[in-house]
Amino acid sequence: MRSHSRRIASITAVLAAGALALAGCAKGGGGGAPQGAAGTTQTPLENKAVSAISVGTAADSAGPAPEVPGAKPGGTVYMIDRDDFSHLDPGRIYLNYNSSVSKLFTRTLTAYKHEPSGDIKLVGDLATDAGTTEDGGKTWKFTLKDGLKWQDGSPITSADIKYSFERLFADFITEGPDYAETWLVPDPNKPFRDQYKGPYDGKELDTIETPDDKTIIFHLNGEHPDFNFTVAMTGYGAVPKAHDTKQKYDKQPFSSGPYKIVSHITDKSMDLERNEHWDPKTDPIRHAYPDKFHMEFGVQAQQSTERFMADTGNDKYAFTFHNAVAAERVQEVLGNPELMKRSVQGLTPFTTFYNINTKRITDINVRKAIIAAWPSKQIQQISGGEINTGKIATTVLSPTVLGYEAFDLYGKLAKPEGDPEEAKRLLAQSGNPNPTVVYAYNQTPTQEKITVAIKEALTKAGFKVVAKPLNPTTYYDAIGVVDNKYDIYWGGWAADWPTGSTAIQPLFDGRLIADNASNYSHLNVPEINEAIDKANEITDAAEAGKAWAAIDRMIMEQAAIVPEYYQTYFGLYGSGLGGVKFDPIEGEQSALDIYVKQ
Amino acid sequence: MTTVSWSGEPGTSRGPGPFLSVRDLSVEFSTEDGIVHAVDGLSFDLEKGTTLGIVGESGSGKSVTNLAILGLHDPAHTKISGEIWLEDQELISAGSGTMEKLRGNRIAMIFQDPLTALSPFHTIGRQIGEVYRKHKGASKKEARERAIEMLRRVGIPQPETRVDHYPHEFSGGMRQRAMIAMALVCDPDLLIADEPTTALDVTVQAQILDLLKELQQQFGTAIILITHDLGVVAGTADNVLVMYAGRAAERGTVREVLREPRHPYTWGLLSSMPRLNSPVDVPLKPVRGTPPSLLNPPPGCPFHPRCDYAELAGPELCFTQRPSISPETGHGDACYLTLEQKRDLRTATTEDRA
Amino acid sequence: MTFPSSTATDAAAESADTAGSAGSGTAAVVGRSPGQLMWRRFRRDKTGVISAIIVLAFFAIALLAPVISALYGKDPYTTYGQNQPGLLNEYGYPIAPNGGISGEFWFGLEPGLGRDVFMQLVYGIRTSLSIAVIVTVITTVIGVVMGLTSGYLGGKTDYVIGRIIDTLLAFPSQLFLIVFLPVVEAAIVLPEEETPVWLRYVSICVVLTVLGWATIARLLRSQVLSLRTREFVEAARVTGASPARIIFKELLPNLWTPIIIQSTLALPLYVGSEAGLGFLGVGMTEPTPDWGRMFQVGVNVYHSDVTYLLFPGVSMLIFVVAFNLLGDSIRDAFDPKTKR
Amino acid sequence: MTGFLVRRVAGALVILLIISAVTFYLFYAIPRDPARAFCGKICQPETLALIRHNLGMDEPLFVQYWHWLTGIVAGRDFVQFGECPAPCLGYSFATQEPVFGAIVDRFPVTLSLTVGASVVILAFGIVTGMIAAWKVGQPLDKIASASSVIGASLQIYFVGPLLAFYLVDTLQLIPRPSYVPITESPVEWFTHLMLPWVVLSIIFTANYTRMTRSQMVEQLAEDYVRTARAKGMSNRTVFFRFAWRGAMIPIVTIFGVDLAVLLGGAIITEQTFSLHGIGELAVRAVQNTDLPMLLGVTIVGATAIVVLNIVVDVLYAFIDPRVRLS
Repeated sequence: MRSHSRRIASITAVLAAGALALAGCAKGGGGGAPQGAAGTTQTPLENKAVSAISVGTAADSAGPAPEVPGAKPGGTVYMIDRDDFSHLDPGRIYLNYNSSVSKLFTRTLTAYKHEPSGDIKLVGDLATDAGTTEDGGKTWKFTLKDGLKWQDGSPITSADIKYSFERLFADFITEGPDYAETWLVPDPNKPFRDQYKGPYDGKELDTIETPDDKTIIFHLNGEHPDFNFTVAMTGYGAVPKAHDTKQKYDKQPFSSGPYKIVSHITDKSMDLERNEHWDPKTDPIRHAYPDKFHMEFGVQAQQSTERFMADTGNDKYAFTFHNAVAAERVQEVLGNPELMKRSVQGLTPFTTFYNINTKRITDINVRKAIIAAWPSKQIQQISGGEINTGKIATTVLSPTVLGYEAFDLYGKLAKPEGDPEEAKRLLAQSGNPNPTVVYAYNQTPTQEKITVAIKEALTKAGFKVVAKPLNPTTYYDAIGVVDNKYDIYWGGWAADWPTGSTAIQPLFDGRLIADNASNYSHLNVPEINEAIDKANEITDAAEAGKAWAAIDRMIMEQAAIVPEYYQTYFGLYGSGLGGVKFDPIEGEQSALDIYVKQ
Repeated sequence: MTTVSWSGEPGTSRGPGPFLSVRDLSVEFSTEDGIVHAVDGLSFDLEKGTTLGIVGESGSGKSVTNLAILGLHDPAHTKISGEIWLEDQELISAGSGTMEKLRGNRIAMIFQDPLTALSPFHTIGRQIGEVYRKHKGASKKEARERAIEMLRRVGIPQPETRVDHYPHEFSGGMRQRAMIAMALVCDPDLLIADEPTTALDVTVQAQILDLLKELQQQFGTAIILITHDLGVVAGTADNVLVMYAGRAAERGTVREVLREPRHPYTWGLLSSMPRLNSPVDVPLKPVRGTPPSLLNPPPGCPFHPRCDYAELAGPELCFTQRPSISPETGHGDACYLTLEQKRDLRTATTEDRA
Repeated sequence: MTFPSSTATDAAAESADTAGSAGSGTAAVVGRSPGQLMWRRFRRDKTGVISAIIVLAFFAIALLAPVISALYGKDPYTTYGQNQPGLLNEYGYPIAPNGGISGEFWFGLEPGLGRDVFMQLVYGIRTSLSIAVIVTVITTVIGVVMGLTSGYLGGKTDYVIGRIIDTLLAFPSQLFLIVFLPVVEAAIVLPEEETPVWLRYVSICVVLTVLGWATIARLLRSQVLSLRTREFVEAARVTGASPARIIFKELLPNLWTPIIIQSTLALPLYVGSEAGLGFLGVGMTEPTPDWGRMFQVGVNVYHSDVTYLLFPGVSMLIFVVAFNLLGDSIRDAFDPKTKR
Repeated sequence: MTGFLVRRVAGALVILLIISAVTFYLFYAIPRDPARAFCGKICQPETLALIRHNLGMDEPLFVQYWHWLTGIVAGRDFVQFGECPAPCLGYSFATQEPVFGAIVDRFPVTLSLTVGASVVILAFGIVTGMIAAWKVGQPLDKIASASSVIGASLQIYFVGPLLAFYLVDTLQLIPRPSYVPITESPVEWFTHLMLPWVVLSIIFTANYTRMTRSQMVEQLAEDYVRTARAKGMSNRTVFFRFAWRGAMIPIVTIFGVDLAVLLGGAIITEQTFSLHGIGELAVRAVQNTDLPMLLGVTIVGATAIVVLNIVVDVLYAFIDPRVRLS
């Protein structure tokens, strides 16, 4: 996720929708242990992997979902958040926020099941299991469950699923992930739209095979052992051919899940009602206790925090997907045990970091000096402390990614306020004790202040700092240029699914450097590129995890980024609700187990 | 018919006397720079059916006097003393309710500039009618008919349509006629006309003055005509009061004052006035100097700084003491020069000019 | 048949006389210049004098900021709270009550960066006031020039300027302000250069000026239109005076009162606008001390640290009230007719 | 009257054309690529090019502007969003909804806010101003004048949060500001908008108090008022029937000018209280560099101001018979 911290994203409200859309969704893995009622003191979130992620069995995939103790059906649940869902057409969804709500009405082939233990299992959602492959990931077979129905009662067939993938090639579906599209055409190195133009002119995609109404077989153009994780992305959710309204579908998707949209006024409200044709027996992850959802948008974090604190009227029955406790109210909330009982806390899959442009700062000692001098502690303090930001990071991978290993190459945890002496020593080695660095930043109030601290810390170490404010709406455009003139700039990322490949490859594969691509540090080290290729071919999840952790270390040795945080989420909900849980996959509150206390 | 007299004791109720009697009237304004003595011990009388012309330069107190009669001064900044009797009603001590009932009903006023003096937001008919409604309790319809009648009477053509027009749709003369119609709508006993013709061109002036005269004859209204134009007085008024620095300088009938002016100031006024029968190449002689400051009036006769003859009355008299008007009735003036001195000087100047 | 006596202002003096306020009537008599009169009236106005002292004090503080800083021993840039442990807690809020007010930090500490609030406030006055003054002066000059030109020349020029004014006044300026600033800078500054502080300063001035001059121009235009037909201007024209002479000698002297009144009205508005920009996040950038940015922080932290919102809030209220009162007094002094 | 309207409307159209062109060119001058917003996290260059084409952004700027203009009259068809019926102001880059629909949707909120605030401003401002003028120099006048000076010096972003904090959170006197459609519940509509109305009107009310007072004082010194008094009209009649009419003329004029400022104030107010009005839409559009939305809001805002100014001019003619609409 490319939002620096929720504080910036939610409070100053300056992130471009573009940036939000870009931010991608949080298909990270691992379970930052949800910490419901943490009492008055903050429970520290350890820098350790909690990655009991596994692929579930067919039994795990069978419905219904295990009962939530004390939960009863009925009532209306309210949801308040800053933004309306930018997309509801599954094909156009990348953002975690859109995914969270889509789970209520869009089902996917596979999905993540949260065990009471905190473990996470990839299970079949529409499919009977998490998919099978017998050739190392080149051919994938899924079988649909019995009793699956659309909101009009018609059955969900394998043809519908095939169609859902085909329509992703249409010219208007550009916002979602394109892994599957790239893998389903004959040549992965050519633009996929040149090879197939979508179903609207009557042509079918022959790499997807539907031998009967229940079976669907994908023939990929390469080995992708984690393709079953890929199809868990909401971007690959089901869309019925008979009710595909093309562009209009984005506002009124046709439900395959427990709820259907009865009204959606953009930017204002959305109302969901029960979809009577949804059968809980087919669904291993959804409960659908409330009769209705009423969602209200345009509520800034400041206001939602105030409303949760006041806990009056319908706000008692309200939760929020995304809005965190406003940074300026955190202190108050932490000091109030009653409120803490209604809080949700956890580690999200998002990591943030400062990219060091390795194309411009070619001297590794200078890069190391930047890391050494970095005022991590001060930045955290300015942004509202750990609970508002996250744990100070020392690695590329997040603890939520399968295989994460904790290490701290530059002793940042020992001296989080920066070590100017060490930095000076490193600079002396580089031969230029006073290098000039251009720090480009998103011009938001918090970032401006952080810049003050960064400038001070780097100057102390002997750097000459040029601070370059960038318009928040064009920030990513500016730093996305390969030949940009900046040396250090902030960024953030989350893996699309909880393996190292989507956490590391897009950011540090030197062969992917291009304008607007996400290798912002422009790191191009042949050994790392090779290691990435090897890791991608490992079919055993644990082995692959180890390989990615090793690459993590290689990258940190190159000093290509200054890791900032493993982001945390800290939110509130109303006193009248139960079953509000933290979803470590999306990094925000989950609606699936919610019920109205009666 | 004597207009100006000293009859009557202040504060006592009066038997039959003049219709309007102003007694020892003083008006002071407090301003940021000090007290302004706008009117200082002024007295005069006015009989029914006659016209009194009050003449003087700007700031001589003529308008202030008449606003005092109507009670239109700003009470917060004005101090008034003396008495004003309208028949048996004392006006200075009268309550605001009484004054409201008198204004527009028994006493009416016409202002100098009919454009600014008429409300631009209401029709002429309404402005006339509302006076009638207020004082006579007439209905809207009656008031409108009365307004049309009044407009017709003051010589406005097609009054039935004009009644619904706004002031800005009237010409200057017509506006003043409308103003007069408004003033006379309740048949007032006293009409105060403050420079009613100054803003109008000469031919219209004459028409308006004729109209006033004609209406006076019809209704027997008493008129106070304020002007700085002696010509207007000559043609219209019965009696004249010349004011200088808030005091009466000279009073008498029109004939007396214009034929035999006594006060040097009146001479000045007359000599600055062109005459039809005098040769055109004789220059007009304005009164030299400027009017005195009413904040710090000069000691002695207020006119002495502008008077050519101040020494004639003695070395100090004019410079230290204020002359009062004498004789107390009839043609009188406030000057220390003897009647002989005045007559000689007057003859000399008149011959000069002739 | 009239008296050719005294002055041309006869009618005016007479009406002032009759209206019961002999102010202007006597003025001519005593023979003071309008300036002296204004000064006399102003001195007598206690509110005005007190307000003037307060306003001058603000200006003095702005000018003497470095001296105050030296005496006080702190500056607005050092992040005391971050450098000295024990001042800010882990969330960045001052540990001491009331926003960390102490003998050492008179007005407390800024949450987050831990800078000295008193110094921020003192130096912030500099930014706010200087921008407001500059913008007021420039808008007034442009407004006067445009208004005069438009009103005096009339015809096509008037039409064109009039439409420009209409357009500007129809523009939702608040929006424009937010959007225009980043655009201006993106257009001027090269990517690798640090945007100089003066550029933001200039951009703010430019944007406020572009949107500000129309009001005063419109006012002056109508004033000039009514003056243009007055006798003395006609007279000057008939006697062959050059347009420059008519504008500078005949028109301008009569416009000083509306110009001064308008600019005293405008200045506090610009102080507010400048702070508003800071509040919306497009004002002066860090680390330049700025009231608007203090507001922005204050509004965000007031639940935990209301002191920080109150200092700029109350300071600004005092200044704007004082300036508005001063403006009223100046207006009264110029134009006693509308006395309060 | 008809001639006047035709000419004013024509003039207004020209102004709107200028504003739209300036805004269009200006906002498009921002060095950014809106297409990026429609591209996934990992964005292929081909996809980006496709999106640019879908959005019509591969054409020269003046062609884009022309398309935008014709869209208002004839509607457009976007690949990225589908059909956009006339009057089409394009689709939001951020929410992908038709700009026109979004504005129409938000319109009641801003209308309620500004109309309500206008009523407060005019009613309260004029009444207190008249009281002050009626009691010139007396304590009531001084209180009104003093509080109006302070009111005029306040800022929305200072008063808004403070009032909300004390009245809503601490004392819980009034409900939290939000928008309830008047058709749904007039009472709730009223109570929920009370605070925003008050906050938005504080500054303006103070100005109108001051203005009304000084205008009344000025009018009371006018000749025609003196005439009215000379006619025997009571003080009340003079005050309310005569002076009031004259005082209203400059106030109506200033109000016409203030509408633009009021709209600006509505932006901050909506932002402060999280009301989903056009102002909030605008701020979000700015934050998202949502060009079509920005353009749409700017044009609608400008149209509102221009139209209201025409209305004010017509109103002016009703109040002041000297003004003729020709």
